[in-house]
This record gives sequence, structure tokens and C-alpha cells, in this order.
Amino acid sequence: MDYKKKMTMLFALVLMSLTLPVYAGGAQEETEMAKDEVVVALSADITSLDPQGHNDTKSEMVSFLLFNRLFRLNTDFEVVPDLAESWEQPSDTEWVIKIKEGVKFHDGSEMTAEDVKFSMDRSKEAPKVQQVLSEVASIEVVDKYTVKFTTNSAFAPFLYTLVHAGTSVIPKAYVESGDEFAKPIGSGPYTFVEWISGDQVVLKKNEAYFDKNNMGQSSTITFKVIPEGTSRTIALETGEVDVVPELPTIDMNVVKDNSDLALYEKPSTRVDFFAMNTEKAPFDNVKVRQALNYAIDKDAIITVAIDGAGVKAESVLAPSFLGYKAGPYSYNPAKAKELLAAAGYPDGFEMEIMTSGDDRKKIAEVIQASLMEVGIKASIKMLEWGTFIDSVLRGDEETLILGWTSNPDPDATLTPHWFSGNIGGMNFARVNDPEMDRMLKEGREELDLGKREVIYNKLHTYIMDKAPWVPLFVKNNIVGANAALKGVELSPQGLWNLEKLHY
Amino acid sequence: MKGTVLKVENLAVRYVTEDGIVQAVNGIDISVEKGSTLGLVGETGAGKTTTALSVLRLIPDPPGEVVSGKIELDGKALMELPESKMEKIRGGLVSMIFQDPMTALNPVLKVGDQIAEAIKIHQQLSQDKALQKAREMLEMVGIPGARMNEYPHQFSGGMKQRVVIAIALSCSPKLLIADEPTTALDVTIQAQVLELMKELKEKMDMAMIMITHDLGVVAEVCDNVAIMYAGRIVEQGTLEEIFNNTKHPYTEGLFLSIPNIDDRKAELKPIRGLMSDPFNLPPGCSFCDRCDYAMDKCATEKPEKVHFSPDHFVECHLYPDNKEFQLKGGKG
Amino acid sequence: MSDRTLSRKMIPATKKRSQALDVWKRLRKSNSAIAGLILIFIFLCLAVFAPLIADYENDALKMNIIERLQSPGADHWFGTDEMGRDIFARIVYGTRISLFVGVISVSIALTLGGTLGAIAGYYGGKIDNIIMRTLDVLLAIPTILLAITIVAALGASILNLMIAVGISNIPGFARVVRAAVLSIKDQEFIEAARAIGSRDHTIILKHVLPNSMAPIIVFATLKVASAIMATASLSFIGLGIQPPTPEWGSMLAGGRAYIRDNMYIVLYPGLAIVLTVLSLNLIGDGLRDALDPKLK
Amino acid sequence: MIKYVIRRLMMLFPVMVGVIFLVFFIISLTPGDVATIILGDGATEERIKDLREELGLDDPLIVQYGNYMIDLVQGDMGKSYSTGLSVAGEIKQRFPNTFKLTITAIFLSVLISIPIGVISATRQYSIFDNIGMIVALIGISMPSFWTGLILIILFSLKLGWFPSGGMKGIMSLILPAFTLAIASTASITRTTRSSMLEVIRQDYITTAKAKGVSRRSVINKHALKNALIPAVTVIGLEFGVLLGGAVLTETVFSWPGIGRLMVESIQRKDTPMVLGCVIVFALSFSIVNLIIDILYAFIDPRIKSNYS
Repeated sequence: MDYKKKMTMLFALVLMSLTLPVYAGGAQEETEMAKDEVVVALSADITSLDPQGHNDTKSEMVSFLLFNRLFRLNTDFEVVPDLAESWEQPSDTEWVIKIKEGVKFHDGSEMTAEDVKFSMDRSKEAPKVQQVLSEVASIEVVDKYTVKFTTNSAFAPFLYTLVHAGTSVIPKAYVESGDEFAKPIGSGPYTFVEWISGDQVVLKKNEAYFDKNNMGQSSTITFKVIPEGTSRTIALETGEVDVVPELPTIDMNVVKDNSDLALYEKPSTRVDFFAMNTEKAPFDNVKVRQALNYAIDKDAIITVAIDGAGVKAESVLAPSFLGYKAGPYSYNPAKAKELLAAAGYPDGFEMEIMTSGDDRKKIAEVIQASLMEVGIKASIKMLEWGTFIDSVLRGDEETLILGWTSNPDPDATLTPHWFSGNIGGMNFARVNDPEMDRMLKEGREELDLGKREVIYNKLHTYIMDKAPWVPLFVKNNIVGANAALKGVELSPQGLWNLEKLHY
Repeated sequence: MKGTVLKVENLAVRYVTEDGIVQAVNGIDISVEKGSTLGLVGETGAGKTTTALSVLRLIPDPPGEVVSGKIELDGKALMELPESKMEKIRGGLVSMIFQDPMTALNPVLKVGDQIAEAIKIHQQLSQDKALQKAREMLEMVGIPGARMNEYPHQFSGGMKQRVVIAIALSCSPKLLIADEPTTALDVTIQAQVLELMKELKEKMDMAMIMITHDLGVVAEVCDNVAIMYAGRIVEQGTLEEIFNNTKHPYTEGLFLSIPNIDDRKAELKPIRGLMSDPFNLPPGCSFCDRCDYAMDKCATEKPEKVHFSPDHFVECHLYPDNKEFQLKGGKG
Repeated sequence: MSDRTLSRKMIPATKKRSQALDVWKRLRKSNSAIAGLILIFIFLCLAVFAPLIADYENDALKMNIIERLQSPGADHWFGTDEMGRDIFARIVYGTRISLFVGVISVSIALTLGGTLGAIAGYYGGKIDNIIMRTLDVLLAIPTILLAITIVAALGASILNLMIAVGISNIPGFARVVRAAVLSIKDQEFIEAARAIGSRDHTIILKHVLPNSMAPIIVFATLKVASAIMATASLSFIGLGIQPPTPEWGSMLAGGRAYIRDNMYIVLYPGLAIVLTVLSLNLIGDGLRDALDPKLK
Repeated sequence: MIKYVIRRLMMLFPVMVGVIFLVFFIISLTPGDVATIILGDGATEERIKDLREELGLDDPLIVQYGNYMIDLVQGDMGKSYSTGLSVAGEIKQRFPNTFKLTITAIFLSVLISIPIGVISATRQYSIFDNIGMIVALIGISMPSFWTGLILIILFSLKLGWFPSGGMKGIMSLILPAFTLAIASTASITRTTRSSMLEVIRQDYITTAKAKGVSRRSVINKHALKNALIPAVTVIGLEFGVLLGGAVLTETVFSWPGIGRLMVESIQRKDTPMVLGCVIVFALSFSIVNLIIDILYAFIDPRIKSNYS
């Protein structure tokens, strides 16, 4: 036998031995004709199956199917009860919540107030989500189905904190068994089957789900990790996946033009913004900040960075928020130049934009180009996410680009961003303004909606006048799905209620 | 004589390289009788190996090409044969032993297999039978049969040359071409190998071409001698004629440049200069610029053959006019 | 043929000149190497004369939303990108960056790796062992992974990119230089230099290195090509050169989402990379063949 | 022979110790505080301090390194900073995928490049030689993510022959393996060609021809085996290139391998995970090269006798 033949044989053998078992799986899959399975494309792998061990939207999607929280948000971002049966507020700082009776975990055991307290206590300690319940001072078991939360102070948006995945209720007995969420037990509409790291998460319908109105619709939901945007769209076109929650905006037309596919679009609550570090010159000068608000061409950003799938942001929150008020700026390079000259920079200056991620890189490029028009030379510094956050917390940046999605109560976004105590935290512009602090406190403690609206109205005007940010745009959530797929619902955060997906 | 085994007529070979054309062999005639040995003598680059490779039709092409010539081996006109037929002839009718036993054996194949391969090709034997025969061949050249499963690097130089000989003789060729078979060996081993070749030649009744630049080797094994210089045979004759009746100044030069055992004080007289540039051979006699006897016409005219006996001829301008001319023998 | 064998045995000084000539003669025979040389020459011209071809600020950097995503045509030979910048202009200026990054990172690797390799090869023994075993550590990590780790640590910038690609290529150069030095250091003219009392560093710099240049040049040529590729790969991971610098790798990585509808956005920078890398490889291969007398 | 293998394996230890130290050092240069990264937004100073203490981040680098090595020797690769999952478990899941991909790619690449190299050498300067070499070189001249995307568009979107990504069955292996393979085809082709060119000029090839061995057989039996020796070395080195290339290919083809894991971990400054990946990369690269060296013995009997 000559060597060529030997090599060929050897190759064939290795190829076979490598792929036979895998191939068997593939063949099996093809014979399964009935479409009772939904495949969801994820842009990154989930980080944890422990609902208190992650704080990212991918893991959240899975957690929402495996676990329940006391409350949940509907597609309009209104708080609706999930596990909670009823609730009352005996005082400004006390919340008594009764959970539904007879809720069973996936292992068949019943959920009690003991589990709720355990989960909330664990949440307060869990590194990734400890900030969620930071306003909660204590949790007590009142009876088998009732718990009482005590907050540090009057806290209007309290219920909104209980929709976070970090407040999912997990069985105390399971956690104490030490399985470390290798095979998580929850109470949700789907049960865990497997997680193949970097590849997929498979969930199976929970036939014994307590909420008959919100039962899982298809027998299996598989989350497939497809990091590359173009590949995600192609997988949707070839039918390898059924729904793409984060469809690249550039591919919207591909989906629109394909009769087998459907495009879903809904405004989000995420504001992408350009923040200036007010501690650093020249951004300590309000005129400079205002100049930049005039100089940056938001329309261009929307066109280039998100292919038109969004609207201009006129203030630091999305328009749907309580007390929203648009700022006074519009694209006007001439005015920007005037302000710069008034601030003592008629020839502009050099500055640095810091950000992270490919999408933001594009935003940065457009801003860079806009600023060039008014004589400002901006350089872009791209950092890895972890490094970026760390630098931002330390205040290393001159300016930065970031986006922020929050729970629908305005305080959840305004306090982190504008309260002076959060410098070194989420107060990206490092604004230390007693007037702002005062208004923020007033807003969070005011339980009357009408009065709150007025307070926040003023706050918006005040912030936009000081102009530490240039709010850029509010992006639409774009979901691409197979046209035959039913139950595709979007909330301001994106694909929502995944248990309803089915053919 | 028992008939002619090899007859080469007007063979010319050239190499076309990037730097120009090398006229390696320029119209030579050779014939080898059955059972006899022809010594092909000359210095490096004279075209000896090229001549040998032409007989096997193994001139690397490109860059080599046979310009003209007829080669008849055992009555077959080789130049006309298709490659497939030629494969049957190589190793079957004619075999070759190469200069450097160190590189002539494939380092990654067992020696037994290398011998058996030739046997299998030419005698259509099964693998087992061929290996059996290979073992016999190995023993015939004086190597224990058990060593046939070893690899070439496990053998010494002399042993390797014996293996090469075993390969060459494995199919009892009619003609054996030995290209400086002893040059690369130690002096003591040289004699052994020569002796072995001589012995096997007699035993198998082969004809042989012994390519060498060593006149000692020639004296030892050859019946006839052809002296090559720059692609031409400048003098040819029987051993006796060449050694005792030297005619060509180049032949004389060769003799004068070997040390004389009988007279150790005798001064060596090497041939002066280097061989002419093979890219650019002079129009006349190629040897003329190194020749002590050179005349004006040597530089411009090619010398003709001058016969002294049916077998003995020389190509030199000294003789056509004066057949009695005697070389000075280094004394002048 | 015999005279050629002789010429190779001549003394190094004359050998060098005749060898260079010889190499050039043989290189000239290789059509593909010549094609490579011509292409590289064109790219070099583009790099040098970029300002005559296109305006950096206006064509390559300035955003022009109205003209974004235009297909190749008379106004924009290679079309425009998502910000309306002229792709041709960006490619022309990108030539500067790509060649610069390739050459500098290889120079870093060559200087550091070459020094280590030369010392290891020349002194041998313990020093050789220590240097080469240490480099084994670098060698055990695949080049690109090492580069990624280093860029991640230093932060993405042109300089850091060159440092990372340079460092990760050190062991390769050390090995090649060491082998070249080993093959030359025991030759007689080195002995001769030592005999007349030349110092070690003089011997290495004046005698050993110039005579072992051939394989190093080949290796360096090929490595410039792979450095350009590595830069593109790093861009894909998001560790490439920062915008708006027109660099081919980041143009490719940044434009890849447009591959469906506006293929030309990634087609031309891709072709620029392919052609440059290809021609460097062709030159390297041609040189290698031309320098290797065995392959004639 | 066994002695040799053992000695080579022993030599791996100092190398791995060095590799781990090097990576430890490089990652320590990476800006960003792990504790802050893990805790993310809104973490209190106190919590960050606690976590730093818990992870031993305030210890000098050398102490951290020592602790890591002590755990490693006991078979504990630690837990991922970002997910809390066991590094060993994660790698156990991911590495076979990368291995499957790279091995298939190596075989594809060998299958393509050896014949091209051999034919190019036997027909030096012919059209085939020129075109073959240029095609092989174009392979290494294309950025693999670019090639990958083009292949996906062509073969899964337009033609529907292969899945666009993921890891399901032999079909899903082909595109990524091919993408990876073409990047290393050139150097193997190049080496095969030049060593073949050298080999077919050797005396023993003339010997074989003089024996009457046919042209085919001379190439396949006598020349190829000798020419493969240098080619095999390059195949070993290319394995490293392929492992590196896997980083990109795995992303484009959604292949759940260790290359992607490593890059993601670097970006999260997940030191234990990065170290785990690097160890596995370096080990497999070194072991493949050891296997290659042993393979020599089967091709080249001269080397076998040198083992001691």
C-alpha cells in the first residue's frame, strides 16, 4: 500500500472516530419533524444558572424561564404579580407580601415564605446582585406564605426592585444541598435539561407549572450561542434558529425582505449617552459641555450606528419615564463654536473618548467626526468591558459613551447617575451638585405620583441645563423571528415572555 | 570475443541551465564486449557519469538533454524504447553502482527491501521469494543475511557499497556500470570492494564499465581503456596500449601526476591549469591551453581520430602528419 | 558546472557579492516572486505618495452621511463606508499603517530575538541552554494567543500592538538566528577572525551575522506578512488599532456586518490584505528558493 | 524510546511553570481591578475590599503565583472569577471541541497540501507548480474571519450545504475545519515541495531509478517518505498556529471551543480561566510536538537509534 493511500485511510478513520457519535445526534435531530421546539440565538453564553450569580441579560432570559420572582414586568413595563398573591404597605418603610399557595419547585417540593426569605437574604449577599436589594434593611417570615420587607427609608420604587432576576425565589433545601446550580431547581415554566458551555442551554417545559395562564407553549426551548452578528442572522435565515433577540440593525432589511421571516421592533428604555467628566478640564466648564451638546450630530449617529432603528434622545431618560422633559439642544455646529469661543476655546482642544464594544465604537467614531467639525480633536480609547468599568469607576476618563437600561421607575436611573454619593459609582459625569442631590432625595421619598412628576420635571431641566451628558439616542429593540413563530412579545428591554414562543 | 553488449555511437549530451549550456558529452563512441571491462577515465567533469547515465537513460531532464546518439544494449536500441520498457531494462539488463555509497541507499528503507525491490520488479517474484533471494545476494557480497532487516545507517561505508553492489547484481545484468565505486571508501576497503567486484564479474560473466580517475584501479580491473576529456574520448585502446604506448598528451599528463612507487624522489608533474569552462568550449582541441605540445592549429581546429591499431586511437593534432611522434614522457 | 562548485568555496567577502548577484539572478527567474516584488513596490508607492492620491482629512477621516454606503463608482472607486468615507482613500492610507506595523513589529522581534539567538548560538553551552529553555516558555503559547494576552494587558494602540506581535515572535527569530549562527560559527574564516584577536561582539556583528543573513531575511519577510495578518485578527477580537485610523484589519473587522448588502466595504480592505500578504509570501518563497542551492 | 518520552515529558514541567508565571505576570499588568469587575456596578468599597481579600488579590504577585501553583499541583485549577464555575470542568467541556476542530483541520490541510507539494516538486516550474503554490499562499493571506464569513454566506446561506455554525454532526465540522485548514496549507505545501525537490535529487533516488523502479513508485515509495520528515515538523508547528486560529474561527462559526473561552476570559480578566486555557493550550501544543517527534522514529529509522 502506498503512503498516499495510507494517509487517506488514516484520515478517514480519524474523521469517523471524531464525528461518529456527534453525527448520530445530528441524524436523530433531523428525523424529529414535529416543530415543537424553539431555538433562541444568544450573542454570548450565559454566565451562570444561579439567578443570583449573574447580572446580564442573556443569563436573565434563562433565569426568567427557570425561576419566578415575587413580581414581574409586563411588556409595557408595568409591575404585575408573579409569585405574589397580595401585598400591602403598613408603613412607609414596610411591605408585607403574601405569596401564592401551592407553588411547586421542579423537584416537587412546595415553596414557602422560608424560601423567599432565604432567597432575599442570599441575594443581598451575592456579589453580582447585592445592590438590587440594598435599600432593604431586613426580611422576616410572617407565616408560611407571608414575608415582610423593611426598607431603610421611604422608598417609592420598592416593588420594581423585586422584578430583578437577582430576587428570584430559589428552594432553600436545594441550595443547601450544595449542587451549586449544576442542575438548577426553580419553579418556572421551564425546567433545566442541559447547559453545554459556549454552545447551548436546553430547557424543557414544566408541565406542573403553577400558573396555568402562563404555561410554557413549546416543549423545548434551546438557547444557542452565536457570537457573530452576521452568523446570527444567517442562522435565522437557514432555519437553524427560530428567533434572534438581538438582531444586528444592519440586517433589518434582510429580515424584512424575507417572507419567511418577521421583524419585530419596539422602543427601548435604554438611553445611549456621551458623558463628560465634570471634574476634568475643559469639561468642568458648563459652556464647553453645552457646546458639545450642540456639536454632536445625533441623526448621523442614529444612521450610522443603529441604521435608523431608534430616536434621538433629548434628555437623560427615555420619553416614557415619569416626569420626562426634553432638553433645549439641537444639532448646531455654529452655535457650538460660539460657545467654545466664549469658553475660551475658539480653536477647540484635544480630548479622549473612552468606551467599550463594537457598537459603541461606531458611535464614538461619529462623535469624533462631529467634533472634528468644530475643531475638537478627539481620540478614541477602546477598552475591554471589565477594564472600562474599572477605569470609569476610578474616574480616569475624560469622556465616555455608555448605554443605560433600567427598571421603569425614574429613581432607579437618576439616583445612581446624579447623586453625589455615587461618584466613584455610576455617577459617570462625576457631578457633585447639592441642588441635584436635594431634588433626587425629594423624588425618591415622595410617594405621590403627581408630585413626583413635577419634581422630576424640574430635575430634567436642571440636568440638561448643566449638560454633563449629551444624550444620544433611544434605540429600538429589534427582534427577528421565523414568520411562523407565534407568541413573539417585546418589552422595552427586548424579547419578553419567552415561555409564550411556539409554532 | 563473444559479441558486443553495448554499442554507443556519436552520443552528445548537454545541460541547459540558467547560466548557459553545458556541453557535457560531445559525440563519443564506445563499445563493450561481453565479459570485458572498459575503463572510462578522466577528471571530474569530463562527462564520464553523464555517459553512464545516458546508457540508463537517467539524464535528469530538465536540465539535461540527449542531443544525438545511438545506444544499443544487447541488441536493443535504447533511445527508441518507451519509458515503461526502459524500466524493465534498468536493473535488469544493465545496472549501475554509484560513487557514494553513503547517499546511494534510501535511508528510510531496510536494505533487504531495497535489494528485493529490484528482484521483484525484474523477476516477478513474490515478496517472500524476493526477500529470500535478497538474503542470498547479501551473503554473496559478504554480508550476513540476518542484517537484511537493518537500515543503511547501521552499515559502514564499505558495507553499504557491498549492499549497492548486491542491488546492482541482483538480477544478473549483462552490463554493470560502476561509477567510481571506490572513491568514497577508505583505501583498505577499496581493495576489498574492487576484488569483490572483479570476482563477481567473472562469476556472472558480465561486461562492465568502470568509471574512475584512478589509473591504479584501471590497471587492476580493465581490459580496455577510454580516456575522456571535456566530453570527448581523446584516446582509447587496450590496457596494454594505453599504459605502454601512451599517445595523447592528456593521457601522459595523467600518468605523470601519479606518484611513482618505484621512484619516490621523482617529481610529480601535475597537469597545469583547470579544465576548460564547459559553458564555453574552445573551437579547437579542448585540451590545448593546458597542453605542453600545443600548436597554433590546436586552438582552432578539432583534431581527427588517428588509429594506431583497430582498437587504439587518439584525437590529437600531433599525429596525422607524424605518426611516429613520441611524447617526452615528462623529461622535456 | 565545476566552476560553480568552486565559486561557492571562495572566501566570504567575494562570495557575498557574487552570491547576492546570483540570488538576484535566480529570483528574477521566478515569475511569482517578481509579481510579489511589483505588488509590494506598488503598495510602497501608495504608502509614500498617499497625500498625492487622496486627502487624509477630507477623504479618509471626515464623515459624510449623505454619501454613506455608496457602491464603487467614478466618484468613489471602491465605494464609501458606513460613515461616507472613501474606501479607496482609507485603503491608500491604510497601506502606511499596515506596512509600518508589520515592519516595526518584525524589527522588534528581530532585534530582541535575533540578539538572543545570536548569543545562544555563538556561545553555546550553558548560555545557549538558558536562553533557549526560557524561550521555550514563550514558544509553548501559540503566537496569536500570546499577542492577544499582551495587547489585552497593555491596552489596544498601535504601539502596543506592535510590541505584542513583536514579543510573540521573539522565539521564532531567536531560533532562526541561532540556527544560522550555528551553521556559520565553526567555519574557518570565523576561526581566522578569532585567531587575529577580534572580540566576540565584533565577530558576531561583523562576521557571523552578515554571513547568516539569508535565512533571516527570508524568515523576516514571511513574518512581516504574518504580522499584518495578526493585526487583522486582533482587530476582529476588538483589540486592534483605534478609529478613525484607517487600518485594513480594523476596516475589515468594523465593516464585516455589511458583508451581506455592501460587500465592497470588506471586499477591498480584504483584498488589500490578501495582496500584500500574498506578495510578501511570494517574495519570501522566491528568496528562499533562490538562496537554497540545493533546490536549483 | 520510552526513556526518551519520559525525559521529554519531564522537560514539560519547567516549561509549564514558566508559562504559568509569564501569563500570571501579563494578566497582572492588565488594567482593571478583578474585584470591581466581578462585583460590577454599584459595589461598595467595603465589599470590594472583602472580595479582594477573599481572592488573595492584595498579596504580592509571587505569593498569588505560589498559591496557584500549590493548588494546581493538587489538581485544583480554581474557579472562574466571572461565573464561579470550576475551571477544570469548563475546560473539560470545551477543550475536546477545539481538539476535534484542529485535528480535523490538520488532516484536511495535510490531505490538501501534501499532494500539491509533491506534484509541484515533481513538476517544478510547471504551471501546476506555480498555480498550486499561489493557491496555497492565498490561503494564508486571507484573514480567517473574513474567509469564514464568506464561506458561511456561500455554502450555508446560498447553497445550503452546511450549517452556518454550531456543533451538530459532521457537516457542521466541515466549514470551520476548512477555514482553519487553508491557513496552514501553505507552509505544509511549501515544506513538502522544497523537501521533495531536495529528495528527488538525491543519489538514492537515482539508485532506485537505476533498479528499474517506476516513476510513480519512486515518488510514492522512495521520495515521499523521506520528504515527509521535514513536513512532519512543520505540521507540528502548524498545530500551534491552528490552535491560535481557533480563537477566530470558533467565534465566526459559533463553535464552543476553548479559544473563544480564553479570549472571553481575557476580556473579563478572569485569571483562573485564562490560566487554565493557557495551560491546556501549551500542554496540547507541547504534547503534539512530542508525538510528532516520536512519529519521526517511524518515518526515519536514523532518528530512532538516536533515542536513549
